[in-house]
Amino acid sequence: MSEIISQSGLRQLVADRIAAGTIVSGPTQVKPKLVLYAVLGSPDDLLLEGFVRPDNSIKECVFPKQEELYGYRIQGNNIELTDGLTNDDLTNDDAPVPKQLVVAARPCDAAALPILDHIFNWDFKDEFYNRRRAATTVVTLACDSHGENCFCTSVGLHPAAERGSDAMLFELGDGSYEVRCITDKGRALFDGKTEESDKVGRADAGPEKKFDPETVRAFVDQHFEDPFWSQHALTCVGCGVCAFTCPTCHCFDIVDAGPSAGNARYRTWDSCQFPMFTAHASGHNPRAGQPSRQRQRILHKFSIYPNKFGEILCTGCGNCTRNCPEGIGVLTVATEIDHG
Amino acid sequence: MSDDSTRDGTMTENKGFEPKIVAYVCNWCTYLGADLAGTTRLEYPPNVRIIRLPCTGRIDFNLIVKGFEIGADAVLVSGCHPGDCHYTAGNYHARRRWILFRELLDTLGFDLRRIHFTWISAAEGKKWQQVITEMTEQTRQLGPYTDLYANGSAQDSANDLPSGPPTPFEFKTLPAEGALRESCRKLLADGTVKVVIGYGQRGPAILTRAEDAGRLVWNNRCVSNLTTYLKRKEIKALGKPAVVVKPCDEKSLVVLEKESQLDRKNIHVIGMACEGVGEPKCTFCTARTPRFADETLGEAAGPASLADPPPNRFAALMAMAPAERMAFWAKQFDRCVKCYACRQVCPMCYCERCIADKNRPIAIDPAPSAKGNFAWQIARAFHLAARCVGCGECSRACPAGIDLALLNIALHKAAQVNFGYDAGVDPAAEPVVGSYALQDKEDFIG
Amino acid sequence: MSKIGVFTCWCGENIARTVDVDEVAKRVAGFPGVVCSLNYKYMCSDPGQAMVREKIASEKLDGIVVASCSPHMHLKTFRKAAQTAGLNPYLVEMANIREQCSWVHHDKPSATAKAIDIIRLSVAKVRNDVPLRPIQVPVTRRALVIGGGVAGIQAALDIADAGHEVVMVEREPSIGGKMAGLSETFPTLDCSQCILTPRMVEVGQHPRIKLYSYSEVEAVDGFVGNFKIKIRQKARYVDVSKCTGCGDCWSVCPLKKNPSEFDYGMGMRPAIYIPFPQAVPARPVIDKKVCAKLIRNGCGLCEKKCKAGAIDFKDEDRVVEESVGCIVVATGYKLYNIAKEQPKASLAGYGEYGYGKYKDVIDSLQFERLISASGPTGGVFKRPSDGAIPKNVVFISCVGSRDNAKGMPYCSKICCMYTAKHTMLYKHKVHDGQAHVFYMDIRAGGKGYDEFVRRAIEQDGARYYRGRVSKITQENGKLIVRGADTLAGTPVEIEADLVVLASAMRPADGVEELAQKLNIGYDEFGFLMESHPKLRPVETNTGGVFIAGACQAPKDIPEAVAQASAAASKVQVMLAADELTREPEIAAINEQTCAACYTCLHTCPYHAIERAEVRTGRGVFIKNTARVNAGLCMGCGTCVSVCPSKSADLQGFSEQQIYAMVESLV
Amino acid sequence: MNIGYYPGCALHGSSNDYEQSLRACLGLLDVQLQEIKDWICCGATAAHSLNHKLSLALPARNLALAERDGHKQLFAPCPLCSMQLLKVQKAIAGNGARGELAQIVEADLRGDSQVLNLIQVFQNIGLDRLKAAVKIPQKEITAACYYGCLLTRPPDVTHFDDFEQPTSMEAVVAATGAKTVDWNYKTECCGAGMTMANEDTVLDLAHKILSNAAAHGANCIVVACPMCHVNLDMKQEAVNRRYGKKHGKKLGMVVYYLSDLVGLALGISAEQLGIDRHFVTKA
Amino acid sequence: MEQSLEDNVLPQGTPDSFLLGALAHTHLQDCYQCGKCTAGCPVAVRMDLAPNQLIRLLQLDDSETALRSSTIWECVSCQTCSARCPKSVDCAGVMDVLREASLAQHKAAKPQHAVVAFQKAFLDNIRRNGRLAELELIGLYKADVVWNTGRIGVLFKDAGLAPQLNKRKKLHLLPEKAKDRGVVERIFARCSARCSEPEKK
Repeated sequence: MSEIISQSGLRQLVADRIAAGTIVSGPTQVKPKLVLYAVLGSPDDLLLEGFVRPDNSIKECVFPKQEELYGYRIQGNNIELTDGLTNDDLTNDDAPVPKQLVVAARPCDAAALPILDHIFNWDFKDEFYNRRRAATTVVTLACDSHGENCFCTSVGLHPAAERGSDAMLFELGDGSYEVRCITDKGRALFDGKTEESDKVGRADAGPEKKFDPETVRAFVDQHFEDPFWSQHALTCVGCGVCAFTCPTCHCFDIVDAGPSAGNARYRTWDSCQFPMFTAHASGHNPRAGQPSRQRQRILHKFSIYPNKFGEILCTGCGNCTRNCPEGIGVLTVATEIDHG
Repeated sequence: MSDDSTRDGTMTENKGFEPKIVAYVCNWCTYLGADLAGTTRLEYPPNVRIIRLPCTGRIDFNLIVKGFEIGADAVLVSGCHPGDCHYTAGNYHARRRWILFRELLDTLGFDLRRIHFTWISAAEGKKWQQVITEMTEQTRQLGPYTDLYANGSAQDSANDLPSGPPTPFEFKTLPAEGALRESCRKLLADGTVKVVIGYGQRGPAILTRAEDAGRLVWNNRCVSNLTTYLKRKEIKALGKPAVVVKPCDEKSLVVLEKESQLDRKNIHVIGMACEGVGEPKCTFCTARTPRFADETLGEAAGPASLADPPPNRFAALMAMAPAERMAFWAKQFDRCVKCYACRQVCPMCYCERCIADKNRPIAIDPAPSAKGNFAWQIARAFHLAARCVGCGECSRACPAGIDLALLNIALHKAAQVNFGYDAGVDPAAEPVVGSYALQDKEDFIG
Repeated sequence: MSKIGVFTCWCGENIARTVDVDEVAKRVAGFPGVVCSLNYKYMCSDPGQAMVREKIASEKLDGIVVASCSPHMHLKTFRKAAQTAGLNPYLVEMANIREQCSWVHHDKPSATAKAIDIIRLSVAKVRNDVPLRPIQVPVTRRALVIGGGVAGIQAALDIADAGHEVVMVEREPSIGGKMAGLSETFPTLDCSQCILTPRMVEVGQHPRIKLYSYSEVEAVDGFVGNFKIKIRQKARYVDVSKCTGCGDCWSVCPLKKNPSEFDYGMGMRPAIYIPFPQAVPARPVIDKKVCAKLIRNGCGLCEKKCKAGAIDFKDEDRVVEESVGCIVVATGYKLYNIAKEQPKASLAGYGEYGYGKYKDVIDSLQFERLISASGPTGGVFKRPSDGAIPKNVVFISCVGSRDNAKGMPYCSKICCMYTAKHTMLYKHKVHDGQAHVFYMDIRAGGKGYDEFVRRAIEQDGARYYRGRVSKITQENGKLIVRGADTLAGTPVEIEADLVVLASAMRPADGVEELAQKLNIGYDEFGFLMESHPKLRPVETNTGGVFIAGACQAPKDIPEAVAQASAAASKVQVMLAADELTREPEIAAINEQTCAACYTCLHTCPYHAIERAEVRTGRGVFIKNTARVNAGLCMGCGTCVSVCPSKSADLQGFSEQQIYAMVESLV
Repeated sequence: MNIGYYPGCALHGSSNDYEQSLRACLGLLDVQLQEIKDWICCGATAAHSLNHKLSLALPARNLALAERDGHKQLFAPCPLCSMQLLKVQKAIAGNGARGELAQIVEADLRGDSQVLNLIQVFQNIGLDRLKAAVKIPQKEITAACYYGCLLTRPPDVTHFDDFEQPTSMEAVVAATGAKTVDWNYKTECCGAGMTMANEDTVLDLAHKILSNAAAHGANCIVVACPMCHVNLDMKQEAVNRRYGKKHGKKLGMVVYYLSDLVGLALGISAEQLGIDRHFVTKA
Repeated sequence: MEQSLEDNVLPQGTPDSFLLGALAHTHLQDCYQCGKCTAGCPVAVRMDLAPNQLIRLLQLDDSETALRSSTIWECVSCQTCSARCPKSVDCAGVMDVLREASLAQHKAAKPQHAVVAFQKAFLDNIRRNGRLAELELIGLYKADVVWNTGRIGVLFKDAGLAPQLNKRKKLHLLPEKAKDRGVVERIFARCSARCSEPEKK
C-alpha cells in the first residue's frame, strides 16, 4: 500500500501552510530561463512541471545570506545592546522562530542540510542556525531525470536519496505523487492529506558516475604545489557564484553595518574565492591568486571536511559548474583531475 | 533608520513633519555665502545640516546616496559659479558628474525633486536664504522620503519588464574554428605570443602550449568577453598574450588602453567576425567585424533584419513612474547575494581593492541588504559611466538574473546625449570622466 | 581620538541669545569620545584661549572642537592656541553655530537642536582627524605686479627697495596709468606729473624691477610661492635696446591725425608715438591699425629717419615666462562709458545727456586733458567743438554712480573731490568763467577734503545746485542744461558752453578674465573681491595673490598708494623666508591599491599628479601608480571623488572623516 | 493684410481728419482697418487720474472685444489709447488681475494680441516697400518729427524705440523723400488733455515746441497723435497771439499727421487726406 | 506687489505713504531726493510743490498738504519723471493716486477746479454715452466751472473756434454712442467710481 497526493492536493497543502503563517519556499520561475528557490507568495508560484534544478540552494532557509546577530549603540564611552533593526531576527531569545516549509526541493539540496548540521554544531552550537533548522520541514521531490551538470551519483547520492528530507514525493506520471514520510515532521505534515493507493512512484537512475571522489581526494592531498592548479585556475575570474549557489558552502563574514555610532552586527555569506577572505592586516595574502583559492575549494570539499566528518562536502547538485560564468566549478575540476 | 529615542530634538519637536536636509557645500563660495546670510541676519528654516568640503569637485556621488541612507529627505549640493572656482575647474568636473549621476538615479527611480544643485557665490547670502527656504518648503510638501528602496509593500506589486518570446537559437560550430586553431598554433609555436586566451569546450581556454591549440573552439555560443583576463597578474606574468575578440569585446580594448591598463603594441588581437552569440545584446548589434584587430578571421553577413524586434526593455523601464521603477529595482536587488560576479567578469573593473571591500570607512554597506545592494549597484554602474562598452557580461554572469545591463545602457545613453561620447569607439576621443566642457548643460542647476 | 574637548562659545550674546549654550554643553558631554565640554562667554578672547590651553594640558586632550563662529574667522586662532599647548593644530575643528545657526534662526529650541547637530558633525570629524605637519615649499623670492599705475608703481618700488626682484607688467606703452593724465591732484593741487614722474623714472631705472611695458599676462600656473607666469609682449615694431628716444621718427610720421588714447580722443597722435613726453619707457610704439607700412607696405619714413636703426616692421608678439613667488594686482579703473551701447546687459547708457552726440559734452578725464598744461590744448582751456574758451561750464556729478536704473548703485567716492578741483582749475584758467555744479551730496571725508570743496565754493565762486540734471539739448551752439535745485524746489536751466560729466568708476577692461586666470573672485560690477573687507583688505582668497588700488573698489590716490604699500608689506612677509609653509590639507594616494588608471591625473586642475612606478628595494618593478606632488597640490579633492577605488584621499577632509560626519547625523 | 483698428473717441470726434488720412493712406498700401465692433472710450487722462481701476477696466473691455473679433494685431492710432491698452496687457501678464478684470468687463481676456502704434504699422508694411511705392518724393518738406510723450513712454510699458533719442519716425519720413531735422523737443509734452481746462500750459508748451522746430530749420511738424495735432495746429493761432510779438514774426508751422505725409508721397491729394481741414494750411 | 484693485480709495488706518506707494506700485522710501523729476518736468514752474518736494512730503507721511496741492492738477501725466528716475520711483503713478484720493476726500485745490471739473465731466460723459460726446462735454464742463467758480468768462472761451470747427466738419451735433451702454454703466459701477456721483453741495 502507498499513500498518494494529487498535485492540486499538494498546492492546497501549500496554501493551508501559507495561511497558517508558515514561510513556504520552493522552485519558482523568476524569469525566462531562470528558476530559483524563493518564498512563495501563492501556491501557483510553485513550479512543478518538468525536471527543474534551481540555480540556487535551500540553504538560505537555515543559513540566510544576511542575518542580524545583534544591534548596539555607542553612548559616550559605553556600548548598549539594543534589539535589532530587522524584525525577522532572532536576537531576542524568546521570540518564536516562524515555521518554514520547503516544497519540491531536490534530494541534492536536502542532503546538504545534515552536512550543515555538522558544521554549525561541531565545536559551537550555533543557536541561530539550530532554531531555524528545527522550525524547517523539507519535502523533497525525487528526480525523474537529471541535468547535464548533475553528478549526485558521483558523490554517493542518488535521485531518490532520502538524506535530510522529512518526506519525499515520487512522480506518478499522471500529475499526482506518491508520498513517503520519513520523519515525524513529514508525517505530521501529510497526516490526513493522502489517500491509499497501490501506485508506486519511481525515480530516475541518475547520471552515470563522472569521477571517483577518492581519486580526487588522493590527488589534492599530494598535489598541493602542482602546476595543474595555476594552469586550471587561469580562467577563474574570482567571483563568489560557486560558493553562494552551493548548497553546502557555509563560510560567513561578520560585518558592522550602519553608522559607526552603532547600528547592528550582521553575519553575511563569504567565499574563499574573494581576496579579502584571507587578506592579512599587514597586506600579505597567503592565497593571493585564483589558483590557490580554487585548490582550497576542492581541498576543503574532498579532503579537509571528509577527514573530519567522514562525508564529502558536496551533494553533486552541479550548481557551481552550472552558474560559473566561465564554466569551471567542482564538476569540471573533478572530472579533469579524474581523467586528466 | 534607528529611532534614536535618547537623542531627542535632532530636529525640532515633531509639530508636523520637519524635513531633514543635508547640504554638501564648497568652502570658498557657498559656505561663505551661508556665512554672509548670517552676518546680514537673513533668517531661514533650521532644517539644513551643512557639511563643508574644499570644493564641489570633492563632493562625490556616493555622498549623495549616503545622505539619503542616513535619512535625509532632501540633499543639496552647492558651490561656486562656473569660472569662479577657487581651484579653477572643480565645479566644471562636478557639473559633468552630476549630469551623469542624475540620469542613473532617475533610472533607479530616485525622486529627483529631492536632489538640488545650485551655484551660490560668497556674495549671494540672499540666494542661500532663498534656496534653503524654498527647498525646505518644497520638501515639506513632498513629505518624508519613505519610499526610498521601496521598503514595505511597494516591492510586491512591482511588475517586471516585457521580455518577449524566447529568440530561437540552435548551436552551430562556425567555419572559422579551423583557421583560429591554426593561427593560434602558429603563434604559440613561433613564440610570437606566450599565451593564447580563447574559447574552450566548457568555457574560456588559456593555452601556453602550441599542441593544445586543438582545444580551441569557435561557435555561436562563445559568449565571454576574454579581454577581462588581460588585467590578471597571473596572465601578465606569462608574457605577450594573444586574445580572441568579437567586435563587442574589442571595444573594451579601446577603453582599457585609454586608461593605461594595457599597451596595445604588445597584445596580439585575433578579431572574429560575428553574427551574434545568442545574447540579448546581439539582437541590436550591427558591428559585424572588429576594426583594430591584428588579424581577422571568418566573415559575417550583414545584420539580419529582425522580424519582430524584442521589446525595448530600457524604454519600458523609463516609461514607468519613478516610484514604480524604484519598486522594480528593489525587487531585482532583493535577489542579489553580493557574489560580485558582475564585478569580476567585467573587463573595466580592474581595481586592486574595490571600493566595496574598503572598510575604513565603509563606503558601501557590505551586507546584501536593500541599502547595501542599492549602494553597490549605484557605485558599480556609476564607475562604468561612459566606460562600459555594453558587452553584457555582467547581466549574463549574474546568478540571480538581475537586469544590470539596463543601468549601463542608461549611462551609455546619457554620455551619448550629453557629451556625444560613445565608449570604446574612438581611441582618440577624450574620456568623459576626468574632463569637462564649458558649455555642459546646467538647466537643472539653480 | 578618544579624549575630545568641546568648547561652546556665547560670543557675548550673539550665540547665547538664540542657542541655549548650557543645554548644548550638557548634551555634547554625552557624545562618543568627548571627555570635557565647557562653555564660555568669549572663546576667542585671551582667557578663552587660555582655558583651551589649560584643558589640553590638564585633561591630555587629543582633539578640540570650538563651537563658535565660522572657521573662516578664527580657525587659525584656535589652531595656534592648541599648537602652543603642544596639540597638533590639525586636530582642531570649529563648529559654526553663529553665522550658520544663532544668527539665522530665532526659535530657540530648534536653534539649540541644530547647534548640537553642528557640534556632533565637528566631533565626528575630530575623532577621525590625523595629526598633520605643514608642508615646506621653496619660495621664488620674486614678485609680479600687474598694472603700472600709481598703485602698481608704489607696490613695485616698496618690494624692490626691500631687496626682492619685481616683474611689472603694464598693458599700455608706458607706465603712469590714469594719474599720469591728470593735471593737478586734490587736495593739495600739486601737479600730478611733478609727483609721479620721479617715481616712474625710479621704476624705469630700478636695478631689481624688470618692466614689461606694452605687455599682458597671458596665463598663470603654479601656486603660492611658485607661480609660472606667461607674459605676452605685444609687438612694438621698435627695438627698445637700440632706440634712444630721440623723437625723429614720431616727428616725421605723416599720419598725424589719430585720436590719442592717452588724451581720451581730445588730441591727436602720429602712427608711431609715445603716449606723453614723460613716458617710461620713453620708447615709441607703432599703431599697427594705422601705420601705412604695416598695412599696405607703403611709407616707412620713420625707418629711413631713424639713425639708430631701431624700427623693425617684422616684429611679432613674444611670450615670455617668469617665475614669481607672489602677485600684486593693481589694474586700476576706467570711467563708465556714457554712450548708448553698454558692454553688459545690466548697464544702461545716458541717452538724455547726449554724450557722443554733442561734442562739448565730455567726461572728467577728457576735462583733465583739456585743462592740463601737457594736454592737447597746451594749457589754454578750449572746448573741443570749436576751440572757443567756454565762459559757462556745467559739471554734473553722479553720472552712472548711485544710479540703480543704470546698473551702478555704488558711489565712486572721488568725483565730488575732483569736480571741486575742476571748478578751481577752470577758475584759475578762465578768470571770468562761471562754473556750475549739479550734485546730490558732497562726499569729502578725507583730510583737508571738505575745506577744499568749501574753498571752491566760497573763494572761487563755483555755483553748486543740489539736484540732478534731467536733460541736455543743444540750441545754436549753446548746451541747454535742464536741472533742478531741490533746496529751492525749482527747476534750473543753464545755457552752458561746455558740460563735464563726472562719470562712474568701473574696473579696467578685461579684469574679469584676469581674475579667472588668477582664481580670485570679483563682485557683480567686476571689482576684485578682498579676502575680508575689514581685516584683510589687500589679500584675496587665493594664497599669494594681493590686490591694491581702484581694481578693488573706487578710491583716490592717497588710498591707492596706502593699499599698494600694504600689499607690498604682505609680499615682503611672504618672501621673507626661503620656504613657505603650506597647509598640509592636500591629497595623498595609497600606491598599494591604486590601479594606475590615471583619471586623477587628467582631472587635476594643477597638474599635481604624475605617473610613477612602485619598485622593490632592489629596484624590481612591481606596479604602476599615480603620485601626488605635494608642492603643487592645492587640496581641491577633485581627484579623490574621481578615483574609483578611493585610493586617493584628502588629508584634513578624508573619506573617513566625511563619512563619520554624515553618519553622525542619523 | 488686415488689422484690428481701435479709432478712439478723438478720431470719430474733432480729429476725424486723422482717420480720413489713415484710411486713405493705409488703404492705398492695402492695409484694411477693421474697426472693433462697439468699442468704448479708453477713459484717457480722466480715468487714470481719477479712478485707477476704471483706467484698466475700460481699455480691458476694448482688448476683450478685439480678441472676440479675432484680431491678432490691434492698431490704436492715438498714443494715449495704445499706452492704456499696453498697460492692461502688462497688468494681466502676471495674471494678477486677469480674472478680476475679465469679470468686470464681462468677457474673457487673454491679452495676447499685439497693440501697434502708427509707426509700427509702417514698420510692419516695410520701409523699402514704402520707398518703392512713393510717387511724389516730398523734396520740399523739412520735417521736425514730433513723438509727444506717450509714444515712447513709459518705457517699461511701451517698449518702443529709444525713449530719449527716438529715430523710428525719422526713418518713415525719410522714406517719403522728405528731409528731417535734429531738434530738441521730440519727446517733450504738448500739454495733451489740458487744452480746455488749462490752456496756459498748452500754449506755453506748444510755443516752445513750435519755436524750437522753427529754430532748427523745419518747415513743418509731423505728429502721430490727435491731441498733439490739436495743441500744435488748432492752438497755433492762439500761441501766435500770445507769443507772436516776442519773435517779431508769427509762426506758420504746418502740422501733418505722419499718414498725411506718406499719403502725399503716394500721390494722394491733400483733400482726400483731409489736410485741407487743418487750421494751419500754408507756411 | 500687485495691488488688488478692490480699494481704490484710501482705506482708513493705513499709513499714507505705504498705501500711496503700494497703489502706485513703487516704494517711496527709495527716493533720495535727487531732483531729476523736478528738473525734467515741463510744468514744474507752475507747481506750488515741485515733484520731488511732493514725494518728500509723502515720505514724511504729510499727505494732507500733498492732497491739497495744485501740483497734482498741474501735472500733465507725460511720464518723464518716472522714465528718468534713477531709483525707478513711479512719480507719475503717485500723481494719479493723489488726484484720485484728493477728489475722493474733496480736497482738490480750488484754483485748479477747472481741470477737476473737466475730468469729472469727461467721465460722466463716457459713462452715459460709452464714447465721448465732445459738445456735451464742453457744455457740462463750462456749466460746472461757472456754477462752482463763478468765472462767467469761461462760457465765451474759444467761442470763435466753434464756427471754424464746423466749417471743417469737425463738430458732431449727434455724436456716436456705444450700442451696449449697459455694460459701460456696469463697468463704472463695479469700479465704484464714486467720484462720478453728482457733487453734493
